[in-house]
Amino acid sequence: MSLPIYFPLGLGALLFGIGLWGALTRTNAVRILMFIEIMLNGVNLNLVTFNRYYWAQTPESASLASIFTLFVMTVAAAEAAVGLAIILSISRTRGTVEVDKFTMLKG
Amino acid sequence: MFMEHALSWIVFTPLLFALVMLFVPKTKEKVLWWLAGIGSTIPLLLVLPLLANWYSTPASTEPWAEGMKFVERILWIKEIGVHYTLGVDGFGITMLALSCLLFPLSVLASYGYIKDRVKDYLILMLILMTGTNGVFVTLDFMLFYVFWEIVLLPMYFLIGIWGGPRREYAAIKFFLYTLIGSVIMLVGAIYLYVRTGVGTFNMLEMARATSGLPVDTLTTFAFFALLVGFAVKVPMFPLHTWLPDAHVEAPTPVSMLLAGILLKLGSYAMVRISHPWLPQVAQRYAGLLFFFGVVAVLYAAAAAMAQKDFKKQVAYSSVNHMGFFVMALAAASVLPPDLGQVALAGGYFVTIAHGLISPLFFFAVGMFYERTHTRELSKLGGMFLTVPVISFMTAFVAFANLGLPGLAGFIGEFITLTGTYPAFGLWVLVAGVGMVLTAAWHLLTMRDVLLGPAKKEYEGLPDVTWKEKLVFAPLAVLIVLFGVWPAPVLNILSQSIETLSQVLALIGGN
Amino acid sequence: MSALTLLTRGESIAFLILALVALGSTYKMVTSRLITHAALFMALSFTAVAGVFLLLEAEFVAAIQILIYTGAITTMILFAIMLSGLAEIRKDRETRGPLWMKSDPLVLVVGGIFAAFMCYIYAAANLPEAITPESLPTVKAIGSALFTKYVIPFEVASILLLIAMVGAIILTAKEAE
Amino acid sequence: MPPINWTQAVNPNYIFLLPELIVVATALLVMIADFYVSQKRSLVWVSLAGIALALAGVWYGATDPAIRAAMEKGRPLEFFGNMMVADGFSFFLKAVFLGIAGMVILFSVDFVEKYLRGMYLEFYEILLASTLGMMIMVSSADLLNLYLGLELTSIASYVLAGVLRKDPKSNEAALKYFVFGAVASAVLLFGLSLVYGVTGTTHLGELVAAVRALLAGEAVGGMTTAAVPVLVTGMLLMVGGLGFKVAAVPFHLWAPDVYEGAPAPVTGFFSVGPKGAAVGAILRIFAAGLAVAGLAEKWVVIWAVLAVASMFVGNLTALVQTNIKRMMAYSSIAQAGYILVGVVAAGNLESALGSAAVLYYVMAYAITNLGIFAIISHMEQEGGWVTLDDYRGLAFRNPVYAWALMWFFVSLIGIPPTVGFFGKLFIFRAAVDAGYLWLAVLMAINSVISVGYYYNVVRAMFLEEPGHVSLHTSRGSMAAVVISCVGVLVAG
Amino acid sequence: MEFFLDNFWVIAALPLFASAFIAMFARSLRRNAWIVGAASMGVALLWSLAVLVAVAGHGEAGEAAANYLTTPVRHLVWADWAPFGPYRISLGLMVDNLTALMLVVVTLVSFAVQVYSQGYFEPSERRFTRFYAAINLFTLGMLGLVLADNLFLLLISWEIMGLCSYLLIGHWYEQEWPRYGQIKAFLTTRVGDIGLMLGIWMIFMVTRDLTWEGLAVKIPEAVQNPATAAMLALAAFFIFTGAIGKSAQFPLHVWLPDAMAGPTPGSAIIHAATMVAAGVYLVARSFMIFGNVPEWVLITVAFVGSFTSLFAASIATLRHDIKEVLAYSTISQLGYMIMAMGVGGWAAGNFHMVTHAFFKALLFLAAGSVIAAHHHNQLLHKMGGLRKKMPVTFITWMVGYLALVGFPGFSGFFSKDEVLLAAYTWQPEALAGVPWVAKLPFTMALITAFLTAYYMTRATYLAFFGEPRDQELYEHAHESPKVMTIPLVLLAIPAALSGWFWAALPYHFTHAEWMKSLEHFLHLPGLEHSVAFAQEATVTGMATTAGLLGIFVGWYLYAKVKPETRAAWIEAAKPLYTLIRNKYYVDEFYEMAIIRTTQAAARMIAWFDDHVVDGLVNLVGDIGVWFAEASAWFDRNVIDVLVVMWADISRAFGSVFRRLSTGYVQQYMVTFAAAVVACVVLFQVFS
Repeated sequence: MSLPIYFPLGLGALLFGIGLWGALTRTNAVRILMFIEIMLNGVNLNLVTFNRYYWAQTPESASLASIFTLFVMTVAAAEAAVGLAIILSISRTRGTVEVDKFTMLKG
Repeated sequence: MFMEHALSWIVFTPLLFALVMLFVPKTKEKVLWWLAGIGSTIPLLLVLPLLANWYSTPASTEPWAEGMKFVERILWIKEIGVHYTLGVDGFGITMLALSCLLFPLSVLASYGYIKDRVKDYLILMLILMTGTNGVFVTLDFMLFYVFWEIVLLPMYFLIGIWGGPRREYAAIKFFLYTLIGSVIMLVGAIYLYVRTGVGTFNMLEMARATSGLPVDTLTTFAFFALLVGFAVKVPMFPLHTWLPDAHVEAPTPVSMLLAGILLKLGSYAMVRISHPWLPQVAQRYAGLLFFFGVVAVLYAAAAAMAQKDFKKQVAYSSVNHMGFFVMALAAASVLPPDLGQVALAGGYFVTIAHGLISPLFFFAVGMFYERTHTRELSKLGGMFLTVPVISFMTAFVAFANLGLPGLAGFIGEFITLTGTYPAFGLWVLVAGVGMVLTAAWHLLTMRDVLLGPAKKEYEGLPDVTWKEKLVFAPLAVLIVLFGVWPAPVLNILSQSIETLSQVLALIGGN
Repeated sequence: MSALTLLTRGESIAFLILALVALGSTYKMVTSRLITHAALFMALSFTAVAGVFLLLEAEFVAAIQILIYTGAITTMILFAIMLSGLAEIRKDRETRGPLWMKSDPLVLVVGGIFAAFMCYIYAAANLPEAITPESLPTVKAIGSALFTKYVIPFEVASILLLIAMVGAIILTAKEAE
Repeated sequence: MPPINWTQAVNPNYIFLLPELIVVATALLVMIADFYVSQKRSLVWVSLAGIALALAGVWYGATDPAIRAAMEKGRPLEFFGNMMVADGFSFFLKAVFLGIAGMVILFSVDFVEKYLRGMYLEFYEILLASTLGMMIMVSSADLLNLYLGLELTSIASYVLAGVLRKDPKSNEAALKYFVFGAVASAVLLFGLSLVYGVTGTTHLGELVAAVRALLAGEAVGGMTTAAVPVLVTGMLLMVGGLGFKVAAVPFHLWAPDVYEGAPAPVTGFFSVGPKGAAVGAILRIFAAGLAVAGLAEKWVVIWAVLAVASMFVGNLTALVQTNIKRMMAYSSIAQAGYILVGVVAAGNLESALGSAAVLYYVMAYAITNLGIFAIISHMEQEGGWVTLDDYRGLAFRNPVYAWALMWFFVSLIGIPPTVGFFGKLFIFRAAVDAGYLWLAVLMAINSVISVGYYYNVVRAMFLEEPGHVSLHTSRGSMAAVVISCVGVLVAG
Repeated sequence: MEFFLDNFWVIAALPLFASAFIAMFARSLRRNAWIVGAASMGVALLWSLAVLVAVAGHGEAGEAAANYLTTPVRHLVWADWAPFGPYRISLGLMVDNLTALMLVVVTLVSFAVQVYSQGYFEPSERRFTRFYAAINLFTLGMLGLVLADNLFLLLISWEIMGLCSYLLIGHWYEQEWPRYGQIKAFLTTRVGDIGLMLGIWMIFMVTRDLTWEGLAVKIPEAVQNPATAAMLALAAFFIFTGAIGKSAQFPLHVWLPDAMAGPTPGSAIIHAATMVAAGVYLVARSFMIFGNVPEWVLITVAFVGSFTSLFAASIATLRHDIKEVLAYSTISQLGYMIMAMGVGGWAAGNFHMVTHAFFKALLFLAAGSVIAAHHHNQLLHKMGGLRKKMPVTFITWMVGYLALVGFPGFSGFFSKDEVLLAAYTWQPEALAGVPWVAKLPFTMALITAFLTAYYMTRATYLAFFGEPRDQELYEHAHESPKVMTIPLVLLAIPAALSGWFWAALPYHFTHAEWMKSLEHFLHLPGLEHSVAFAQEATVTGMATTAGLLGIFVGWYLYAKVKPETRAAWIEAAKPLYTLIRNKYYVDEFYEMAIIRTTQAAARMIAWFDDHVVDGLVNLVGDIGVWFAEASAWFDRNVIDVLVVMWADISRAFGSVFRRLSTGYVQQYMVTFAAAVVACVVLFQVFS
């Protein structure tokens, strides 16, 4: 593989970082959810990259990252489903999805 | 059955009664009082045969109970070597007997005094009794700690619910002080346990292992951790401030117990744990300990003098007397065993005498308070003309407390200083000044409260009742008896004192 | 191998293009005002990353990336937005907190800093050259592993999805009056 | 590519999996029964029976001769493609989690009837799923499996937090929990990817071998010792993710809000269940997976700092709370600190006491805290009484609850003869044994600080006049309270 | 007789029984308590006499148990009384010559007082039984003191007496003065007690023993070592401070005048005859310590004693209260005894203690009789001419008076003579270079003898002679009932005659074995004296002269000089000498000069006493109170505040941490992320 490993790893970190910062600063709950998906995407990229570059010696180990990624995606989907359900539920009672409006609980 | 497990019965009978009382409806106060009275008296009846058979019972030679009598042992927590081990030596049995004596009296003193939430009160009282008795008989540190802490909560509630106007403050102060002390103590003990790798929490086996440790930062830490835990209870000089508050707010019977037994938990623990475990460290810091003791004597006497509240004065006098014990212990750490025994015997006798006298003193204060509803010295006066018998009792106990020869208070203090002088020389004069001040405030207080012309507002107050006489008599008899004939107590103590003095002098034994 | 030759390799060029697409679309996620637009850009970003997966010879992953992310999740989000009328426009700038934190390019800067930091660590770790894989994850191998060695995670994942479903129902279902 | 006989590698042992299977079966049974049973309340019994069966399954598995023999040899068996491990650790925690679930079911009966209109199906199913996730978490031998268990727990928890969909507080709690949790799990996952990248494996046993080799200077599949910083970075990111789960300071901020907003039975569950599972995971990953000399020293420092911060911040902040649930949240943060002291002790590889102490403490904490929450949730359901003011004079209104609450506080403070005391005792001993005397001292100081806020409640209950009418008891919560009370004593 | 000797403990048991009996049955006994007390004390008195005779029959206290201790004739030991480790404090009673003599003295005085008191107290007296219980308890204490075979039991008895003194002074506690006096007495003696205890501790440290017999063996050994000798000297000094307190020596004498606030019979026994003499007895008994240790201790004793005697006597010259005169006189006479001990006149000191007990008790009781007859007026200048109204009282008073001033033939003459002789012949080695210093005690004692005669004459004259000054009081005065006069007579006999035992007449004239000369009877082994007749004659002459001179001066000033003139003299003497010089009679001029000087000195000393000594005591008291308040303040404001502050700080921290929880979930996440990143970065930096 001639592509230096720093490229995909860097992209993964970049996606993760952008996702993280986005999740920290954007206030729309749905958008935060999307940024979380981006973060997970960065993780997936990391996993696959490492696997492809160093740990694909046996069929068993070669498939590990793919399977891991599959599960991460499954989890992401489930998270998205539940997250969206929560967001819907709160938008019904509060009429908004901006997370900085939700400060009923504090102190 | 009973004699083999006599100690267990003594410890747990009150708890059993408390459990039974849980299921008695709270409206049946009479039944509750009877149950509490019986439950607290049975241990007394059980402890008497132990005293009677004391000399005929051979001491155990097992390593886990060497020198102890009436031992019991059951495995409890295997992983860390905790056994349910009971046994008493001279130190333990005297305190146990004291506790068993004071509790029934205290229940009796409560009768008619405590009027609301009687059920809660009595149950707590019995649980407290289990705790204190347990502390005095257990030979395993963990078990000791369990009982030690059992004491804490009932006391907190007894002060916090039935106490005076500032009861909450006093109760939580008591609770916090003792709790801080005890958790630190626990850490210290665990440290020693781990460091020696002895694999058991048996006090005697621990002592054998820990007394060989070098004096370094960590053993010093451990020693002071233990000591602080006990010193809070004693209470030793800088850690004493919870005591006056607790006493002032506590109801009379609880004050009796607090002064009579709770403080003795600390002194007992010192002779049982902190000092035998780390005599080498104790020796290094004996001067400091002595300083605290002697300062307590002077300081508490002076502080008592300045109080305007009768009960607070008496509370400070507890600090004062326990200071003698601390001095004795410090002296025994630096003296050769023969003189050390003198100091120890004196110091321990002080605690016993104080255990008899101070409850009575608090009871006397309580009798006045019940009638006049005040404890302010300036408001009392001329009581000898109003309630002569009670006043006589008060005068009696005041003289006992200030250390009048012929009553139990004197011998201990005198012998303590006899033993302390060789160790610390003329510094004992500070304690001497404290004794003068003690005498001074007792006399001034008696002048203010008992003497002088009768006050109009107190005319026609009822004099002593039968209940009060019943509470008063046993203690007064013992005060006089041990005042003119201390040998029964001292003989029971002698073997333990000899052993301890040798340990403290770092000689032989272990 | 000089940097230039590296960059001019086919793989690298492809990667850079894909990465730029991914980054660009992610950035548009940040800047677009309409949340639906953001969702679409997210799909684009996912697709670009799927391309990277292909570059890394992980066909299976690339496929499910397209299927699950680009397909399922994006669709779900869009559905949710549409169904609940959440697609209102709102400038994030108007919200609470220090304004500079909300600035759009800062997202790139922070991401860049994070990536640089990670790359610094990777570089410090002196990651070795790639080892030529002896086998590649085939769908067959993955499938058989999934039902043998990874059967437990697989089952757990299934329960996870079931619970997500039930949970979503609980949280969103109208009261059965 | 030569054909590989995967089945040989898998070694299924369903006896070991019995509890999980029973829990799944119960969850499904509840779901199905919901359609056919009109008396919904009976589902409580179904769930409880399932949990009892599962507990029996745990016992059955733990006494299985093969599993026992392997445990005694010190090399516990691993099943299902080395995904699951059968050791005492997992059996113990599984039993604890099942107990937690049972208790929560018991004292949430009223809650479900009153607020969820008898939605036994969903509530219990999700609760059971969350429990299942916890069980998976602690019996995983593989990070992948562990992650999935963690996510199962988390997602079920998000749902549980928001289960009162008409209640804005509950919604808000769910949202906060979800957002924070999702980010944290992403961070955890990123750390996991780095660990995988350096060691090439997600299996804990292999991970240990790889790390040991790396530290010893041997190459692992091309990786050298130089790659350790990456490993450490991954480890730290995992600390963040797991720290969130146990609510350790400074990753704790979600906890008070979520605990306050979520309905009380759920809060009770949160305070012991997912936290306990996370502790299990921490022990699995760190004390088993990364317990390598040279590395252990590093993560020990981190956990020690977190432990100290958690203890102090938790206890001090709890002092100024007036909402009981929020107070208990801070209390549980502090308790997490105590637990982490045990984790730190487990980091000393020569001293073998840390893990056991932590396990015992988790159990002790679970028993005690569930008792407390049984009472808190009962109070909440009776009249929404959640502030200190509402607890005034409880001793007069309902003495049993008041004394029980008092008793639990005693246990949390760590006063004998309660289970909490022995929990603390074991942690003390482990910490001292591992050479962390100062941690033990700080912990002791903190347990005294904690008296401050428990005292506020006790004072309100016992020393102040009642502000509300008397309180009815319900069978469910009473049963839970009694079980806890007895448990606190007997286990001690 | 041997039976009584064998069971000598009965003597101590009787008052114990009486005290307990009276206390227990106070309500039913009421006024009859005196019968119980007097009866038991009567038996005790007879028993003591029998013991004394039996002891005397055992012959001269020749064979020494050791240095400075006579062999006890009988010794009862309760060995296992208080085992303190290897050392046992035994409770032992013993009888030797000194003890036997003291037993008689104590029981006799006590018996007399108990009979007398029945008449003394008004029928309306409320606390009659209390008085009797206390007196009997006191007698027990005093008997215990003289019977004790060790320092510890002595200390216990000592303190019991202190308690009784306290109780009796405060008998009329409704009034201010008794309440003040009782506390002052108890505390001042307590200060001395601490010294005594300290001495005991030091001695125990050196010898590990507290019994007289043990000490007599061990102290001479211990003083061989200079270091221990120094310590023992210090111990002896501290023991002496106990004696200073109890025997009201300078500077701790201030309590005794105020102790007069109690009923007079109580004063008679406690503050005149017995308890205050306990200090002297202590020094006498523990002479094996004083005699063996370096000499400076005894020199101190001698000077303290002699100075006190002079000091107190001079004050007594100007007192107006009859009891106060007697009180200062007591102090002065105690000073004599102490001085006698210091100068080595062991037997003389003890002898004076015995005679003094008789005549001073007599004087007090007679004064009490006067006071009772005078409606409790105690002021001399309201009395006068009482001899006609109260003949028995007057005669007995006169016996006591003559004994006190040392009129030849009366007991005081012999004992005072012996004391002065001992002081005269005193030649301590340490003071060999300055012989005049060694003569100082004697000089002071001689002046005291003069002053004593003077003030006693003055008091006697003012009370019994001349014209009544307060007619109304005089009219009501009457002789006391028999129950009071009989004890007076009973005491008057030994007060007059007991001195003759010393004079060795029985010995020299009869050679009777049953009663040796008291000098030999009280011989202390190891302390040898040989006195030349010339010396004896000189001293006797000087002392007698001084006494007679005092009598004369007193008589002259008060009987011959008109009161107005006297007042004028005093007035005149006040501003300037010149006016006095211009007086007509020269000898009167001398006399006047002496009075003036004496008065000035007395005033000065009184001022010193009132301001400096009392002031010092008050200052100490003030410091005590201040310190007490300071420590209470410290408790309240520092220690408590620390606790509270700690709680506040905790809460403050809690509030700060609480602010972190703002409710904005993204801020939480920022914290979270920042913490994670910080961890990572820090680790990269530091590892």
